[in-house]
Formats: sequence, C-alpha cells, structure tokens
Amino acid sequence: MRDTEYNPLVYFIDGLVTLFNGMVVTWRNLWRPKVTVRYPYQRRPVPPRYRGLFYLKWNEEKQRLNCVGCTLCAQACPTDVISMVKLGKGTHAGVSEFTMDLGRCMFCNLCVEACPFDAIYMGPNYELASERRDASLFRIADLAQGGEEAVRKNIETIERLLAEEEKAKPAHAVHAAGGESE
Amino acid sequence: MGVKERLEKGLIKVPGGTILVAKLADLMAWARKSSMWSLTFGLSCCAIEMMATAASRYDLDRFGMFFRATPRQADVMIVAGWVSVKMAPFIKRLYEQMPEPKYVIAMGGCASAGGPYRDSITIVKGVDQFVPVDVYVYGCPPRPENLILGILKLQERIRREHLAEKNGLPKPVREPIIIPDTGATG
Amino acid sequence: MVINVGPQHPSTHGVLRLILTLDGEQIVACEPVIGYLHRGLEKMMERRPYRHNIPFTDRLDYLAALSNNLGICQCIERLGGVEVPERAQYIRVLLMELQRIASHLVFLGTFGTDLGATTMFLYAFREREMVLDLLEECTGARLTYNWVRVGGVPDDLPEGFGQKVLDFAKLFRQRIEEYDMLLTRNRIFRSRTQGVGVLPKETALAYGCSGPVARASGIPYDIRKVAPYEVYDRVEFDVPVFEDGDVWARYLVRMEELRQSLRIIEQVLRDMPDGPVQTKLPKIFKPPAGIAYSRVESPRGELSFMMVSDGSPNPVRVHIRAPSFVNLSVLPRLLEGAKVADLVAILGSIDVVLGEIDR
Amino acid sequence: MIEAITQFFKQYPLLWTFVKAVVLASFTLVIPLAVIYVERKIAGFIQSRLGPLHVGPQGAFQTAADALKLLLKEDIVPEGADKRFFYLAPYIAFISTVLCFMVLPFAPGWVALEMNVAVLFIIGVSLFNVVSILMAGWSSNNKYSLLGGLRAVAQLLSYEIPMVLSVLAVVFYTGSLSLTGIIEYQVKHGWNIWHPPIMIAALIYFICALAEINRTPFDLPEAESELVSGFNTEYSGMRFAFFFASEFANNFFITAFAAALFFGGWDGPVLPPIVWTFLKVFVMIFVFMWVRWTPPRLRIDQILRFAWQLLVPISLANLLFAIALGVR
Repeated sequence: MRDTEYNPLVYFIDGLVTLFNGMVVTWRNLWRPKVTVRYPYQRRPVPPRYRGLFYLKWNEEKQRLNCVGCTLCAQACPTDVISMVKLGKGTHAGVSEFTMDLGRCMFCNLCVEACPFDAIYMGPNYELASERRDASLFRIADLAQGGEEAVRKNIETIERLLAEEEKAKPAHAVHAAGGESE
Repeated sequence: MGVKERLEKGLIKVPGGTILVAKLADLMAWARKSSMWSLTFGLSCCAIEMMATAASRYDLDRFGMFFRATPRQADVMIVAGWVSVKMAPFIKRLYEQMPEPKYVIAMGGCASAGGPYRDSITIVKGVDQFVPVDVYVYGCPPRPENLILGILKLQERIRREHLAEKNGLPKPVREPIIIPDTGATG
Repeated sequence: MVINVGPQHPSTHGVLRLILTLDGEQIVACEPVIGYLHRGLEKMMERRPYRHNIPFTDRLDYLAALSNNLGICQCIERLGGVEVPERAQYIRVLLMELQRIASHLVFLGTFGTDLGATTMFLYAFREREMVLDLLEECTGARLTYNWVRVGGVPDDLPEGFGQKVLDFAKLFRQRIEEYDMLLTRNRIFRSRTQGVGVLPKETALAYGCSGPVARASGIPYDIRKVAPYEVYDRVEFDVPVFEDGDVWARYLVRMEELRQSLRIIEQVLRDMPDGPVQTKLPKIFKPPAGIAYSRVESPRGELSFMMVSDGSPNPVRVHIRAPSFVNLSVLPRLLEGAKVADLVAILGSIDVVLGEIDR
Repeated sequence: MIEAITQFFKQYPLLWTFVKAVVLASFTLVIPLAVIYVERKIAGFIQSRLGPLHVGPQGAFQTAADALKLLLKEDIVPEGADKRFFYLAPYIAFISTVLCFMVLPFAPGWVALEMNVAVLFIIGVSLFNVVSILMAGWSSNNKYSLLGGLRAVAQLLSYEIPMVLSVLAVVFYTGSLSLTGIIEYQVKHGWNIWHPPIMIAALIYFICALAEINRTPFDLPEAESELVSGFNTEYSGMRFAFFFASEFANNFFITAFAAALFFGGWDGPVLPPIVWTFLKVFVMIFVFMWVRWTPPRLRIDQILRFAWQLLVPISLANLLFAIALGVR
C-alpha cells in the first residue's frame, strides 16, 4: 500500500474515497450497541478471581477467624502492608488486631499464596475512594468477614479455648507456645 | 434525591400557575459539580486506567467530564501515578496554573500515600504534601469504577462545601471512615 | 525558538520532557530529559527476596506487565535451575500474546489520538477492554497482573477460558479489518506517516534498537525466533519485517503482530497439554551463587533481566535492560529536521513507556 | 401577535435595531449550547459510548452547566501578556460571528438586516475571526499559542480563497449578491446543488468550511496532541467560553450559509420555512461531525499545499465554468 510519487489530484480523490470508507466504519459503529456501563447505576460483576480489598475469612464451624497470627503473610508482603497482634498461643492462636495499609498495597496476591491456613483472601470490593487520607488504614473490624461482631466472637472463642486448654493440661502449655509462628 | 423531587421543592404555587425558583448559589454549585473538566495528566500505570475510564466502557463524558490539555481550562487535576521529587515542582506549578475553583484527585496508592514505593528515596509520599487533595482513590491501580466513585465523592464534596458556605459554617465536617463491604461472596 | 514539550503534555505518553529547538516549524535539535518517574527500582529489588520482586516488575512497563513478570521469573528460574511444567509454559505463552495484543491496542489508540483520529483511541480501548476482561478473569487484575511465578503460574486457567479466547480472536480479526479501513488505508494517515522519521538500518543497529522499531528498519530480530523461550519454538508464526524504517513501517509491524499474536493464541490453545502448572519450591528460595540473564520479547522489544546471586535470599545486583530506553535514545536522531507536527507521530511510533525508562 | 409586536417596534427604528441586536447576540450565545450538546452526543454514539447522560435528562443541561461554570471560573491573565489584545480577542471572535448572523435569512422576512451585498459582507466580516485568533495567539505570551495562532492564520487565509471563489460561482450563477435573492432564485429554479458547476463549488465549499471551523482533518490551530490547545491555551473562564461559543456558532453559521447557497435555504414542501432551514443546518452539522470523528489530521504543510495546489486552481476553473453557464 506504499504510495507512488505525489500527485495532487490522485491524492485528493484517494483521500475522498478513503475518507468515505472510514465514514462507513464510523456509521456502522453509530448503530452498534453501546458498550458503556453506567457505573453508579449499573455494575459489572467482577470475576471470581478478582483481587480487590482483602478480608479475613470467618469460620462458621469453629466460630472464629481462620487467622492464627503466624505473620507468614506479613513476611510474604513486598511492601510491609500487614501488621498484626497475636492472640493466644499454640493450637488456639489467633489475632486480636490485624491492620493493613491500602496506601502501600500492590494487590499482588502474594500474602494469600503464603497463607497456609486459608485465612486471608482478596475479595471483590474495589470501591476504595475516600475523602480521607487515613481511609487507607483498615483495622481488623473492617477486614474481618462479619465485621465487629466477628472480631468480638473470635476473641471470645479463642480466649475460651485457651482457658479450657489451660485447665486441661497446664504442664504442657508452655512447650506448645510459638511453634508455628517462626 | 431525584430530579423530580428537587424540582418539586423549587416549585411555588402562585395564582394562575406555578413558578420554578432556585437559588443562584445552588445553580452555581450545580454547574461546578456537573461540569468538571480534568487535566490530561497521567504519570504512570494509573494513567492507563484513567484513559480506560475516559474510554468507551466507562465513559467519563457521561458526567460532563472530559480532558483538556491545558491547565487553564481544567477544574480537576487527577494525579495518576507515583510522583518523584523531580516531578513534584511541575505538579505544583500546574496546580497553580489552574483557575479557581480547583480540585485535586489523587489516584492510586502512589499519589495518595507513596504506594509500594514508599521506601524509595525519590518518591514523594503522597501529593497532599504539596497540593491540597480533595479525594483519595486507593487501589493499585484503582479500577475505573473506583475512579468514578472518587469523582462522585468529589461532586458530593463540592455540593457540601457550597452548603456550608451558604449557612456560614466552617469547612465541611469530614465523613467518618467507611467500613467497606469486605466481600462475603469471594 | 526553544520550546519545552512536557513533562505535562498530551502526547508525551507519560512524563517525558523534550527540549526542542525550533526554526519555524522545523526541529533543529531535540534533547530528551528523563527521570521524572525514577524510583530506584533496581536498588529496591536488591533489598527484597526474589519472589517479592515480581509484583514490582508489573509497574515497570505497565502496558505489558505480564512480559515483565515473565522476564524476571525466567531470570530467577535460570539462577535457581528451576524447571517449568509444560502446561505452565503454554499458559505463559497464551497470556503473553494476549498481553501483546492489549499493549499494541494502547499503541494504536494513543497513536491515533496523536495524529488526531480520536475515534481510533476509543475503538482500540473498547477492544482492549475485551482483552482485559479475559486477562482479569484469568489473573484477577486489570493492569498489574502479577501472574507469573518462579516455576510456573500460580493457578490453572479458569473454566471455559479457551473458548472465550477463541471467540475473542474471531471477533478481533473482524475488528482489525475495521481498523484498516478506518485508519490504515486512510490517505491522510498515510501522508502523515509515510517517509516520516526514517530510521536507517545502520542507525538502528548502532543504537541497539529492538522490537517493532528494529523490525520496521529491516532487522529481522525477534527474541521469540532468535532465542526461543517457553514454547515459542513449537508454534508457527511470522515475524513481520519492513525495510523502510519510517513511522508507517513501525505502525504496520504492530498491526501485523496483532494478527500473528492471534495465530499463536489459536495454536497454543489447540496444543495445550494437561498437567501441573507449578513446580513446588521451598518457602525461602535461595538460588546458588551465580549470574543469570534472561531475554524476553516484550511488545516494545528485547526486555532483559540480569540478576547476580550470592546464595542469600536476596539478589546482590539486578539490572533491567528496558527496550523503551534504548528505543528512546534514537529519538534525537529521528527528530532532526522533522516538523513539530511530526514529533508526535515519531514519538508515538516508538511507543515508549516511561515507567520502564526511568525505572 | 408577532406581527403586532414588530409593528410596534418598527415605529421606533432605533429601538427596533436594538431589539434585533439583542436577539441576535443571545441567539449566537444559545445556539452553541445546542450544537455542542449534539456534537458530544453524536461523538459518543460514534465511539460506542453514551456521551453526556447524568446532567439533566439524557445530559441535556450539560452544556448549560459547562457555560455557567466557565462564567464562574477565575479569569487568569498570564504574566507578560499583551493585555489589550488578550482582553479583546475573544470578543472580536464573537462579534464577527454575530455580524455574520445579522444578514442571514432564516425564513422569508426573518432577517435582521436585508442587505443587497450580503455575501460580500459575510466574506469580509468572517475574516475578523482570523484576526482574533492571531491576536489571541500573539498576546498570550506562550509559544504554543503563538504557533497555534500562526498556523491558524496561514490555514484560514489559504482556505478563504477557494471558499470565496466557490461562493462567487454561486453568485455568478444566480446573478445576485443578496442571500435572500439567491434563495428566491432557488425557490423558482430549483436548488443550486443540482447544477454541475455548483456541485463542484459545494464540494470545495465543504472542504474549506471544515478548515474554516477548524475541524479534523484541518484542526491544526488547536491540535491538542501537538500544541496543547493552540491559540486558546492561555485562556480560561469566560474568555475561553467566548472562543468556544464563537467556534460552534461559526459552525452553525457556515452550514446555514451553505444551506442558503446550495440547498435552497428555507425552500421545502409542507413544513414551515424556518423548520426547513434548521433541518438542513442540523443535517449538515451532523455530516460535519461525522467527518470530524473519522480521519486523522493533516500536517500544516500538507494543508497549505492542498489548498494552493489543488483547491485554488479547481475553484478558479469552476468559477469560469459557472460564469459561462450562468450568463443570461
């Protein structure tokens, strides 16, 4: 399709013809269905693998969050997004505080892959705009599946279990501590 | 509030018919919020998502927003991407070149808070260190929907600012932290 | 007259600054100034374990995040001697080619806008959204995918993905015809691009250009053919090469690559075997001491990573050869004697990504 | 009732002139709102999107909001700008458009100023537009503005010549310099567009009109990707609104002028004349927009070469052709 030498008239007629061709394309598109999603009124579902804001999984059976506070996710994070406070120890360990900083998060999924307890997931929530700068900070109550209620129950369950364990075998509790967190 | 209800609020019955009244200030706030021209100012990855937001699928023109190349004709500056120390003076200057009233949206984690590059010495930890930011759009990069949400938040803010001004109040009270829906379906 | 194009200018594709010396509308000299996006990435990578560096490469060349992921993963695999399962290799190739289509569509759109065909931008982005939908379904993100891991890919393709890709390929073939009708055959477009910004073969070789820029200047150099990685030696495709080296040729190379990518995708989906997609690796990955170098054909050209290991979990030195950086360095040569209006055409045809240049 | 009002005003000529001026000026301010809205909607539909949607029903108040906002914006005069010219330029652009509308007949008798040399007047007055662009580009103290202004002047002047020649073809063919006269001739003898020399003249007119109103492929003066925003780079707020308004009012005017010259103005069956005028104008505006959103833009030297090497000779030959055929 490379051109021959410049000839004004040929160019002019060619220009008109190709312009008309282009106009046929735009005319066709004028009548095609529009692809626009009217966002605030109409939403596209995100695919199941979508990596949005992450959340802590609530285990209905055990009445607690799956997280055991092992900090593997925090270690796997390239940008130190996650920080947590461990609650309890041994087999009944959990978290009392789990904070993430969205301002640094790359949504890279490395934390999810690092978690051996199926505790942390990246959910479909992507609506993260805010007028506040500190809206990037998410506490455990914002992250846990079930909110405040879940966090309260989680702490209750773990403390109850720990107390039971304490009662059952007080002699071995010392050795079991800190097994998994390394 | 729908258009109809708003209209009904402004309708006044007079003998022989109804008239529509609206305050000039309301009109001004409406004009400002429904015609936000933004500055084409992409820095990095988020700029591509900003372009995608303006493109057919999400279509910013629905909100009366389109991109002007010159700061003189822009109302909103969307800072999309990480800002290096070398770039910061230019952003400051562009902000100053925009005519009042002007707004800034920090798009993405980098522009909002330094993002993944927070421990890099050349990156500014959020553009709010040198220009006032109205809306932070977190995400890396934020989905176009997220940016549109930020724009809607900015519209809401413009409306509130105007209301506060009208009633002689100080700056609008910031809204409490949003507790996000943490995705029970995922 | 000296004018300053950028850092904020609608056609600089990011934050590139060009100091142009003009004589009327003629460009006498051009001095690109880069570094507005510099973030010391190579140094940052040295401070992090190998796996943590993968998401950072997403943000290097953000139009082709997967190519960067693949580049660094290949480098680490070579360093540690990791084998990649066959199915993972096929998935990688499939995703790479989808990524190439998405990247070239951005080029097509922005190039169209630069030359004034705004509608082309919206059409290209409309089709790009389709690719992004596919990639999002597979990887879970729209732009920064982070979907290549050392030793494979993190997860298998989702259910019914192949069919969706084939449907897209069918539709996209028609759309390419439409682009041709709208833009490629347009007389105005041809007059704007033909014979503009000619890059001679010798100059391209001397500067080390790669990718479409080199192939448009008559250099049949494509890493996928020269040093095949993954399963590129098992698929059939042509490398488009044009002799003229002008903006038009660079545009045509990319248009042809769109078609070739579709071809590769179809073959890959046909031949893809079953099997695992990831090799199990220890939690803390410590490759033996040594140097590794990997080359990948990103949509912009030859993308290479070099990593030096001393046996510790962190690399000692990382270097990234960014194709855009090399391609941009010919810009002053191309711009000498060009018109201001040609600046945007030439710059657009090189298709630089500033995130990669500044690192 | 309209009759009565006009009768009343016609007793006081000065007042009548004033009323006409106000009506025309407000018409020139209002018509761009409609044209811009239609433009954005059509652009949206062509590009597979929806265009303005959320401001008013189907986004109908979008342009009103834009205009209002622009009026409320801060008015920036850059440092080092030539203030007199900077202030004056938008108004000159606007006034030249209003003056053009002054002699344009919308329907029989609906013309602000019946002038027997209306065509000549329009050609003269529309050149003010070029002056205002040059003033804006020069006075802004910005290199992009200057380049945009210079390009605009080179382009507009080059295209003025074939445009005038093609208009002259119509003038010679119909034997009238008055727009009303030209339309009345067409009412009697059929539309001009069906006559071969005028057909060529119309084609040339359309190409030149695209250049005159800075539309792709001739939108160089404000080529966004090259010159930021061309001559109006430094303008903000109300002054920019005036440039914007005059550009789109010009768009309306140039199609209305074409309707009068080639398509018989208000001539048409069944519907009232004023409706026919607007119908023709909006169909032509649609075609202009359709063209605008299709091709890329040309380079400045290509544009000038095209005008001087091709359009000027063709239109000259066509003029001779028209004179030969049109002599009675």
